[in-house]
Amino acid sequence: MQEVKDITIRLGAAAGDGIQSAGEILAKLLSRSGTYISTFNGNQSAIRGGHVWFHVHAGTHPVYSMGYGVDYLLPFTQLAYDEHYSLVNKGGIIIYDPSAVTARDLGADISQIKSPFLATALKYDKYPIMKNTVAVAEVAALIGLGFDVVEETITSQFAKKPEIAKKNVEAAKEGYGFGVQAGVRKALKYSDKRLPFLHANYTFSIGAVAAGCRFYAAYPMSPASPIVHWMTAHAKKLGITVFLGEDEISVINATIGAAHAGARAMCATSGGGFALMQEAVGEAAMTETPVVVVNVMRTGPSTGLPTKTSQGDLNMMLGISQDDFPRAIFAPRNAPDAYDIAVRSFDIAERYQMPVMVLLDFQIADGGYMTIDHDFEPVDINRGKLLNSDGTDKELHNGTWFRRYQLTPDNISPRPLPGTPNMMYVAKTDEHDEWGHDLSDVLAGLKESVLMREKMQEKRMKKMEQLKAEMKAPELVGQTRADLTIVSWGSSANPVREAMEVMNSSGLKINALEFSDIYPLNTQAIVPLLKSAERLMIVEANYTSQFGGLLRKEIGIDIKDALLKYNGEPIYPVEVERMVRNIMVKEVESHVH
Amino acid sequence: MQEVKDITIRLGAAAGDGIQSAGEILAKLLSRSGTYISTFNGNQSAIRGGHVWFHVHAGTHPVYSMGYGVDYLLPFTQLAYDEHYSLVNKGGIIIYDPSAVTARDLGADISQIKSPFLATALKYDKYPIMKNTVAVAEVAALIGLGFDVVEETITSQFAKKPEIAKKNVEAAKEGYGFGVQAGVRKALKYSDKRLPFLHANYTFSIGAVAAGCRFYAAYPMSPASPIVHWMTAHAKKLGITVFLGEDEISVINATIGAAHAGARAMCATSGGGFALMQEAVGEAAMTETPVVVVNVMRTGPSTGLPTKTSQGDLNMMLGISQDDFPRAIFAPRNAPDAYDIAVRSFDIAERYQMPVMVLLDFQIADGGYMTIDHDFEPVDINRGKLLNSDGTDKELHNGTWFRRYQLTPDNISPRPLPGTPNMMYVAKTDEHDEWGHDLSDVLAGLKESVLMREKMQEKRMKKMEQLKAEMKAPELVGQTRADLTIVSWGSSANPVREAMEVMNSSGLKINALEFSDIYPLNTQAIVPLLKSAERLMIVEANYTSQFGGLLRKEIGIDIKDALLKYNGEPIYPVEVERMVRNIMVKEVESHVH
Amino acid sequence: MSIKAYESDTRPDWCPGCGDFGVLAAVKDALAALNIPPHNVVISSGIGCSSNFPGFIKTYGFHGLHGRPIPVAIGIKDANPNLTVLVTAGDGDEYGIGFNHMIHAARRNDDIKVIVMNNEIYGLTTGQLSPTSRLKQVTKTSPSGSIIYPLNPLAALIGDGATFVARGFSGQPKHLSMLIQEAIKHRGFALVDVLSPCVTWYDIYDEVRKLMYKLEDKGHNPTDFYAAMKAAKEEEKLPLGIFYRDETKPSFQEMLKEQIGDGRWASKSVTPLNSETLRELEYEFS
Amino acid sequence: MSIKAYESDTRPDWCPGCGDFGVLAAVKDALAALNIPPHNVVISSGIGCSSNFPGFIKTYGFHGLHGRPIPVAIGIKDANPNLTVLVTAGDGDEYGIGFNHMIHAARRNDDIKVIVMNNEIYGLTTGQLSPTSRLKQVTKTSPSGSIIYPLNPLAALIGDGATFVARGFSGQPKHLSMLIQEAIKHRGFALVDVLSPCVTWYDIYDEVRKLMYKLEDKGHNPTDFYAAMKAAKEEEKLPLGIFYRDETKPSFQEMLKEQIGDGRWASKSVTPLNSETLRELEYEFS
Ligand SMILES: Cc1ncc(C[n+]2csc(CCOP(=O)(O)OP(=O)(O)O)c2C)c(N)n1
Ligand SMILES: Cc1ncc(C[n+]2csc(CCOP(=O)(O)OP(=O)(O)O)c2C)c(N)n1
Ligand code: SF4
Ligand code: SF4
Ligand SMILES: [Mg+2]
Ligand SMILES: [Mg+2]
Repeated sequence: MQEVKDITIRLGAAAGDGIQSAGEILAKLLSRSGTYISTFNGNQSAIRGGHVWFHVHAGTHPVYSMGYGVDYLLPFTQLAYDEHYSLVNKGGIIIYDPSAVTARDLGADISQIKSPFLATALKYDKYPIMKNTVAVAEVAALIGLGFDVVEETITSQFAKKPEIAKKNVEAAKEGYGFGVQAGVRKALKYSDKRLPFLHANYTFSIGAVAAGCRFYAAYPMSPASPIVHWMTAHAKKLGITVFLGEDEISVINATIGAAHAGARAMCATSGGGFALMQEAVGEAAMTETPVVVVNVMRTGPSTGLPTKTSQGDLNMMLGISQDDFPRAIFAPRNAPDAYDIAVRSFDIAERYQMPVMVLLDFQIADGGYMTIDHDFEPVDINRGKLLNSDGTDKELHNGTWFRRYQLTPDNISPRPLPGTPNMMYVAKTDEHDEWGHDLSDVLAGLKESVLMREKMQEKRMKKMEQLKAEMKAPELVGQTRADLTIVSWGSSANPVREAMEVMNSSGLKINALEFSDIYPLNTQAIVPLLKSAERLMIVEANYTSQFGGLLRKEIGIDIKDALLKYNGEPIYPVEVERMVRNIMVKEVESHVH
Repeated sequence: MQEVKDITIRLGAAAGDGIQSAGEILAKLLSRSGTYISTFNGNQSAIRGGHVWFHVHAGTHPVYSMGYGVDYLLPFTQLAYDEHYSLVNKGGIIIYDPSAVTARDLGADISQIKSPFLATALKYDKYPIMKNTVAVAEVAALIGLGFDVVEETITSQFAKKPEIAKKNVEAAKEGYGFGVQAGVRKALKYSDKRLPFLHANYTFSIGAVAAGCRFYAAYPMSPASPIVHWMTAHAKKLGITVFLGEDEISVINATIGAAHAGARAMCATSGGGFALMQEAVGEAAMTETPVVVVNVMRTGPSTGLPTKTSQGDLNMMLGISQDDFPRAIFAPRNAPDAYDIAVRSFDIAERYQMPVMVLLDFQIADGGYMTIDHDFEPVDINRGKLLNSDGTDKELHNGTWFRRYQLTPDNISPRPLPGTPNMMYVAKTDEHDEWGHDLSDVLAGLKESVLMREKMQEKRMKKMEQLKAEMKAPELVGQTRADLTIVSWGSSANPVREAMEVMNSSGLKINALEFSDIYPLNTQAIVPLLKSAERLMIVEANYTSQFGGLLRKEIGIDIKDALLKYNGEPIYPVEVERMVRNIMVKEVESHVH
Repeated sequence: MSIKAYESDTRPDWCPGCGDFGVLAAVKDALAALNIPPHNVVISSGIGCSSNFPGFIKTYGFHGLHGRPIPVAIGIKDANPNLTVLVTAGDGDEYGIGFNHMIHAARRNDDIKVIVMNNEIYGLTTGQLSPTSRLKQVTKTSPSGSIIYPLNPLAALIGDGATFVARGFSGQPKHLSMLIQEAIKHRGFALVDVLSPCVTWYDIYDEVRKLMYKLEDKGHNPTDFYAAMKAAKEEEKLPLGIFYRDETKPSFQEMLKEQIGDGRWASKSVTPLNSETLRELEYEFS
Repeated sequence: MSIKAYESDTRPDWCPGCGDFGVLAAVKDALAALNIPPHNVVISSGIGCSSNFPGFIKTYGFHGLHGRPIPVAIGIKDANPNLTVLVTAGDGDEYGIGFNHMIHAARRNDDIKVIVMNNEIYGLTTGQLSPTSRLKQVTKTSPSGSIIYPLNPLAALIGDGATFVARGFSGQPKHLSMLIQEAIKHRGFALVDVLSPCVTWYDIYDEVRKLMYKLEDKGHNPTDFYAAMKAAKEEEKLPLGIFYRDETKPSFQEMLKEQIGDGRWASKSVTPLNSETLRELEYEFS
């Protein structure tokens, strides 16, 4: 037995074979044994058939991404074997059922264990589904977990069906036996600490409700659907109103309506649905209604690859809807980050009375769990200039209307809620004066209206300057001085972090700047960080380096070395490493010649 | 009488008073007298009441914009007087009816002529509408036009109602008499050449049909509506199929459908409608369907000022829809330009099989006519790789399907039309292989599919590199070497040109770079032009200098001196001049100290 | 409540004679009759002449996007069901670009009241075909006469399962006020289609006056689905009144209340979660 | 024409037992029976399990956006009316996000044939409420039972003025083929709603089998509007067949042909203008 710091396990089968829940059981086993995990779900836009896989990376320290290669491969189909065997690390193990899979000769560096998953499963049930249980239990033994945690996890998994639980435990026992027989291989140090694991769709949802959001609107779209599933599942308990719209346009407009009425309101979708929401984002900005809109990115353009990952929607968020208006854009790096950003999003939306956009992606949201190693803290709620009682301030009334769009030194106006006596106002998408009168109408083009329009556009846009100052600089991870600084944003931070740790432990000097506050960029804080870097590289999951483009545009820094992945697969740490070594070698070469 | 090179005339009244048609008659008078015109329509988003105005700039040489100040002001209401008198040039004239307007003391530099428009009109009709005729005829006399052209124009205007024509001619005669009495003031040199004048919505429409477009889809939206009015008015004669959709989403999808079936197809809208179309622009790019989509910009954000002008939608066009995909963006500078760009748009859309986006704006489209001083030429149509017969090429068939998305050296694939035997294919918004099979489905994530996805994204995106090379560099207007180069794009070119001519004739050395090919930028051609400039300034009608941002991002050039107008009013040459003089003075100052 | 309580400082910008004036008067009259304080009313509208309605009446308002006032209204009502939520918009807004929202709000029986100022034309954009424009109608987008059949929104809505469908005429503001009052009192979604002529682009005053009659005068039974459908399909004459009314179906908000509990409306419960609940939610996945 | 002529090389990715297989068989059968060559057919679809339809059958196809196959189909038909244009999509696609397009295509009487695979659920997105899901139905978005009334698309469409409305069952592909053939032969817009059960997320096979009957067996007269409406509103039993049919109204494309003239279809007339016409157009404004 070899005690290691992290291991990777991958299961592969056809859709409908239960591979995802097998993977989740594995993740639970490890999480209930004190280790940190990060998972990935290689699924397809089909309900049955095809090929899907599930990847678990577990470590004794926090792990963020896929790790390096595969230590344990469980291919349930020939296709799974053929697709993944080449990723198995030296010293790695493939466990397979010869009734389903014919192995190749992979040399001595890789062990291949034959186990009769199917036959064993069929001993306990007429359906083959329990072969997953057998296999997972075998892996549990191989990675040195005790059977007690296997039994406990399976029992709790089928808590509502004790008959089935029992059968599964028995099948597991046999599978575990196969593992024991083969002997424990790579193993981690385990404990009885039990760590929760979630993906960013869930942590963002929890963060939202933690921050007072009780209105959620959605139209299902992968990979954002888990949010609506979570919200509806918790609606009764937490008192969440869920609006299931007929399309994304109704979804965001209802969100705006709810926010107008005083709720903290949010909606989520993926790129195509977001494209439909754009007109209304401008509406929110113009009416100064605080809403939080989440876009969980997948591979595009257009329908693209609905179950694959990408960071290709940044340009869309930057260009949303017609003409200039204020907005904030965040991109949480991973599940723990998403909780904090959810909380901040609602405060910023309300304090600045503007739409806040959040970019998640398949990789960290629907596609991958990550261990959360701290308890979520209750939060304070800052609703900004929301007024709760009816005003008596003369300056704010003209007899009929409340001065909803008052020009103020900080460019933010007092906001009353419908239902409050004496504070009536009309929220306007037409350009308007301080009282909400149209400037588009019989006043349009008159000198005073032209001036007022100018002031209103300035009022709205200047909110950005203030906001800018409170947007966070990227987190600097790793040593302060390094030979290479890798810039990442949102989910691309994770593989970079893992690769960096590995590379630094092999003697390189690399650090990373991880952006999660995307727009407006806090230029003052960022410029020194970027300018002082010895050399820069950027990693993102799109074709044109959209974030690189934003940095060029806003900061004037052009990062030429870019790892751009756009095939829908997650970025692997090894790809980051390869690119870095490539750059470093060139560097050295150019110093030599 | 003073013979000048250009004059400006402005009429002001309430909506519904017929000021626009009075302005158009004036424009016709001048156009039928061999002069060049450029007009502007200061209207409102209300059907009656309020205040609207109409501005005519006429010259013996081509005029592009508003000119300088107002030479002749005709205020029909007190509000019109109060709003516009301060713009009247020294030596200018205000002609007004004292029954409606009380004049101020404006000193000796400005003549104010009292004329009984209303009383005269009421002599010939019980409605007051003919006061416009009286006034226009008076101006005609004041600018030295003969009565024959007035009579001819009015007669042709009411050709279908000879009774009314006659009354108007009589009223005009009286008005003309008032002018003769007052004496001709500033006048141009006239001829009997008759020049057509159109706005960019019309010239773009004519260009589209000239290039073979016979399918037009629309949902009305100011300031794009004149296109659908033109198309429906000419549908019978020219054989145009017009789809009047229930919303902008159906409009663009029908356009895509028509293009798929082989039509040259186009649709147009304004920013808010375009926001709704975005998802489908990605659809067009992914299915490689050639469509032309026009966005006639107005002041935003959101509903904003529907009848006012802006260049605020560039960022939206750059960021349309999810993930990276190819697109071309053009911004014609004015009406003559729009014809040429319409023609190029359809060719580029079909040759590259991608969506082409065109940005017009209120100022040059709905809002202002301009003289066209050349006959539109018939065009050649290049449909690129469109196949017209059924193929026999084995390489292009797999027995079932046509290889619609074939990977080719130039990244463009052969395109057959539905209805052709043996060439069946399915256009796909899901990622697909060369034969149009889904890669999102049971093939997703398999090694080969991942590779194929990569190639498909590259195929699409690399079309941009080729296209880049044929995008035009900005037109350099003025002398080659100058102390200051003014960058403009689309409609902002017009006031810059006028200001430049005036400034250069007063001894400054200024030239202009006018962009109409916006994206992708032909970097190779542009960089030397920008880099060799002594000093740069940019002029555009939005808050954040969106085009400046694009230049920073794509070319790395940051133009700090920017005239940004975002109040909805057109950019005046005098504003350009003011900014230039400001810069130049600072320049001189900094040289001195 | 006096009508004065709803008086705005903003003069409507409608053309003299526009039908929408009558609708404005009727809405004020209805609210006053029902004694609903102005601050408890929110009026959501789209874009169009008719959609300029909020601001001409002193209540809360949301003057949003073309075609989207219904979802905005639903969001408001879901978040705070104590408010009376009206939608006031045009035929283009509601039967064209926004009709799907109405169809689905009607089937959900969302407790909002939609008043459509139907002038059979796009007024604000200067007179193009609307979904209710007639075959052969000459407009700016049908210069040789329309070749598009008109939508019958009432029949479609009744078929769809709407629980309250009525039609009024802007020239009869008292009758219209009655219809609006019944709509507000109704349990759930209500559509009040109002023939509100556009004197500038398509004046149908005379025609309406000639053809109209009141359903209630003919003994119409609004709980009879087929009678309602027949009235909606009538082509020779123009029935006004309540076509269909079903008070047996709970509204969406009633059912929502049952689900999340009374008082837990989203607008009232902007409160943080405590650590215990947070821990529970976090550890659901472990 | 033999059914083989429509055979694709792509095996449907539907779950074994999915209703959509029956629809695929029926469409092929109908096209073969009517002798329409595969290259003259274009099938437009949206996004959903059902929308994967094109590609499983060898005809031209456009697999577009969720909810938008109808406008794409109209564009195709307008540009080239010689093509037979079908829409194949799901209940989410067509009755939810895309229903407004259907309503307006129906009223325009656009000559396209819409086949909706109605499984009362969102299949591809793993089982959420669809517009035709029932009250109390438990789905991923209604874990404690739906509180949203279902849409009755047939009644809504009949009310709206659709000229052909039918319902079939994927378990009866021959009968379904007959309905599709009639739809294709119909003069204008046709909706064929097909109960096409989702065996994975919401299996209604047994229920349909138990409740169904054929309208034609009961002497139903599809030209009778009220009989059609009654059938569409039936709740106890499940009628299949042609609910409503009106062959008296010309389709939009027939009227278009009258307007622009035959043969001047947009797909056939991609031709430049000559200088004379250009000059004329240019000088209209002068
Ligand atoms: C997305 C979008 N598309 C188009 C428009 C342009 N538009 C404004 S009002 C209107 C139609 C108004 O007609 P209707 O709703 O019947 O109102 P009316 O003016 O007749 O009262 C249109 C098409 C818009 N504002 N937004
Ligand atoms: C704009 C947009 N919103 C949401 C989705 C996600 N989506 C894909 S298929 C689907 C629903 C499918 O349901 P249905 O149309 O009934 O088809 P089925 O799978 O049941 O056959 C949804 C919501 C999408 N692709 N695009
Ligand atoms: S244009 Fe028509 S609808 Fe609009 S305000 Fe005037 S009369 Fe009313
Ligand atoms: S999930 Fe349902 S609808 Fe989709 S293929 Fe499977 S059975 Fe058919
Ligand atoms: Mg209208
Ligand atoms: Mg479905």
